[in-house]
Amino acid sequence: MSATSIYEYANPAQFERVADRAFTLALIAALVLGAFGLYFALFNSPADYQQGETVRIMYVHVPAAWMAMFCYSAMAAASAAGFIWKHPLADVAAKETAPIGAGFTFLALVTGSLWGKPMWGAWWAWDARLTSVLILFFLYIGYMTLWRAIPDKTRAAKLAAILAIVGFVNVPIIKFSVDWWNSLHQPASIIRADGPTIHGSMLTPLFLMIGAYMAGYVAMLLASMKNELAARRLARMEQLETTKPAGLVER
Amino acid sequence: MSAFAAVIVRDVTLAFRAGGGALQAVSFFALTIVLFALAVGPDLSLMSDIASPVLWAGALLATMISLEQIYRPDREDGSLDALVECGDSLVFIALAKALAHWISTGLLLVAAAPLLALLLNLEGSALAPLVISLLIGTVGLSLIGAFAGALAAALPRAGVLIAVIVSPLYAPILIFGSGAASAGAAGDPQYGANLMLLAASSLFAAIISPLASAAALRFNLD
Amino acid sequence: MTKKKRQRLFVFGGVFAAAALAVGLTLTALSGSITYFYTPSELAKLDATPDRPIRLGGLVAEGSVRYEQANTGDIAHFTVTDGGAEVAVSYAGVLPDLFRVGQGVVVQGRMTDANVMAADNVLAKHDESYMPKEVADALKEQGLWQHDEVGS
Amino acid sequence: MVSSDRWRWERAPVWSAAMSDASAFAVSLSARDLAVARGGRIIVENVSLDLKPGDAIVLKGANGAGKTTLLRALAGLLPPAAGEITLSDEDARVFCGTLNASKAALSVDENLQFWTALYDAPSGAAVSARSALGLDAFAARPAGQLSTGYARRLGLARLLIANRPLWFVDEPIAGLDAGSVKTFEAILNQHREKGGGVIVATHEAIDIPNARMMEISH
Repeated sequence: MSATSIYEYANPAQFERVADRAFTLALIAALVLGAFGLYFALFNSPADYQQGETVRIMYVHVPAAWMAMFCYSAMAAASAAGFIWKHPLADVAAKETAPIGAGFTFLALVTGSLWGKPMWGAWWAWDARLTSVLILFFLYIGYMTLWRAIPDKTRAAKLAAILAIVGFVNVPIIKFSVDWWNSLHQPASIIRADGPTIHGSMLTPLFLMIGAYMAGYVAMLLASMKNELAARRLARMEQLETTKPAGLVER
Repeated sequence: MSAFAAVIVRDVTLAFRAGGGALQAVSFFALTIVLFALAVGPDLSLMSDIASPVLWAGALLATMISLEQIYRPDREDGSLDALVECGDSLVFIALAKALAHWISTGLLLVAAAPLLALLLNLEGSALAPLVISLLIGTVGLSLIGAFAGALAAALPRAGVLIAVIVSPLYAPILIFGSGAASAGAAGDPQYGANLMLLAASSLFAAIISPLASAAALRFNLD
Repeated sequence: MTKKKRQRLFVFGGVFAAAALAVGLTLTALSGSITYFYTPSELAKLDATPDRPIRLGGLVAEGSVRYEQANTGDIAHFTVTDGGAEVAVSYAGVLPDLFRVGQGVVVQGRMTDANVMAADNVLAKHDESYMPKEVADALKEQGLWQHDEVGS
Repeated sequence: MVSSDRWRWERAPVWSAAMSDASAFAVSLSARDLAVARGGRIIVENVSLDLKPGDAIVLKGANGAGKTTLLRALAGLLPPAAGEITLSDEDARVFCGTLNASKAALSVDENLQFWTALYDAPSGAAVSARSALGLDAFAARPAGQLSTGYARRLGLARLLIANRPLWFVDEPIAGLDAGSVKTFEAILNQHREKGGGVIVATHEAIDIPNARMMEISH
């Protein structure tokens, strides 16, 4: 079979059929979960004993920060899968996850500073968690810039995959160093360092929102993967008429 | 002489020959400090408070601008092919390239730091911690930087791209390094802990970067 | 075995050794006392009060908060205690809005006397527990509540 | 004209031993339905060929047909998109592309000495390669100041220093004058007599006795 491009080896046609159904499902799930989540977050949950109403930003901020990290891990996993099983769709998934992850990271940063303003008295007070999210944002920027900078997309896929894996391995170290840096200048909570204790009644909206963000991610990912595959097929079509693969003939 | 040593000797020689990266990095380091001092103004007590962190950040930036020279020239003149096909495993060659960059650029920055520290009125007690932390930290900077250089080997103008890729990866080294320098200056018991974490970061970079660089170079050959 | 195989073995050995060393260094660094601030009783135990800027952590003592009008803006005076010793702190600046009696604070500044500190930075750290008001009140009735509620 | 001694490292000369022992060179390469891609597109496919000791293949093809990409894949510098290449010794191949893999700021001797150490060649290899390609007059001159022809000779000298059985050379005689072409043809023949194989990609007429001609075409 004369394959005209290494993408022909993965059969995107099968992916297309699955993607369409999964996309609509994920979209519906995102909207439903989002609606319930917001309802619970804004109306049906109590104010915080210390911060009062401003704590409601948490229902948007915490899921966004959580998704920012999840997307980067998904990118690293897809990149590793691209290397181990050499499946071109894995590279496309990693490439398309990046902008979504960067979006969640940016949302986490904005809502984080909105939430911090009343508490710290400043829009940005280099809180340990927010600083780690900011550095994670630059990891995304680096990844996407590398993709864009390399003309040959198959090489870009492999190099970006290596960067995603190296970046992922460094995330815990960065997180640790930022906490360490933060504890030097702003000591962490004095009374209890065993992590935030969130009361039961505030958990339900939180998990609803995380579910909504997750479903939204899956929907956006599938949509952008379909569009990327279509774009690549189009680009290949344009090249196809001009050059077919040659053979080697002994004279 | 093994290929490992040959690569180091060649790269260090090249770094000091015409157009080499070493002197460019040191001059960038110096001008960063001078510009910073001009911006801050002649307030000596303020300067000495921020001298260590500024010197550390300056050394990091100076390292960053010289990373492009590690692999791109080799790819452009074809010697990358020789490096890849020679008998030594590519991980070794990648380690040699990073060490060569450290020797030609990192050590030079460390040597220049005390002189530039005078410009910023650094206290005497702060000099030793600064130099020691820079000595350990620049190893990590060169290793991680060499990886970024390997990623961008095939790109003609990759200076900014490398900086964007490498800056988040530099965060731990900058934090522990500058932390050590400042803690050392203030006689803070944290000095030892910071130094050890800095050394651990450089060691971690020594494990990850050559392996990742070797993988990246294989994709930058065609 | 060929040079490359020998080197591959050497690489694995090197990676293992470097990893062990890195972990060792990290653990020793962490095991060292990471008290980044003194408590009043630790400060009292020190023979000479440190003259360099230090960090002092503790709770704002009951009824010790008073404000003194000065031409450069009001100066806050309060006592930081950890149940053992106490340190009187003066701070000419805006207190963070989470600052209140019984709240954990970390004060950065220099000791002007045995247990008197001139602070140039006060940090009221949010203690990261999110609990509805009603539950907080309920806890108070059963006397389990450690923060005593003042205003806000 | 003294070559810079700073670079000279003494090691027991195994050069002569390897010369006579043809079996060390008896390495053959076989490719089975190989396909190579450039920029994600397959440009050459269904390539099957064998290179046995003493063989020579001349690869021809129009510009952009994929000669260099195929040559690099056969040389092991580029992972093939499909098919596989089998050969008995992993370090048996050396590739000399249109770039001369030499550093402009280093002198001819420094470049040759570097390759000697890089390919773990005996210390005499640099001098004999230099004289074999008539570069003795330029030992101390920076490679960047050589003319195109001499720079090409320096690039070809690496093939000799590497002392490996399978040569893959892209446009070997580009920019060489008639005398230099003859020199290179003689070097090729000597290499094949020792049992070495070579694949040359070129447009120009090059006299390689009983070489197999292959062309990349549709």
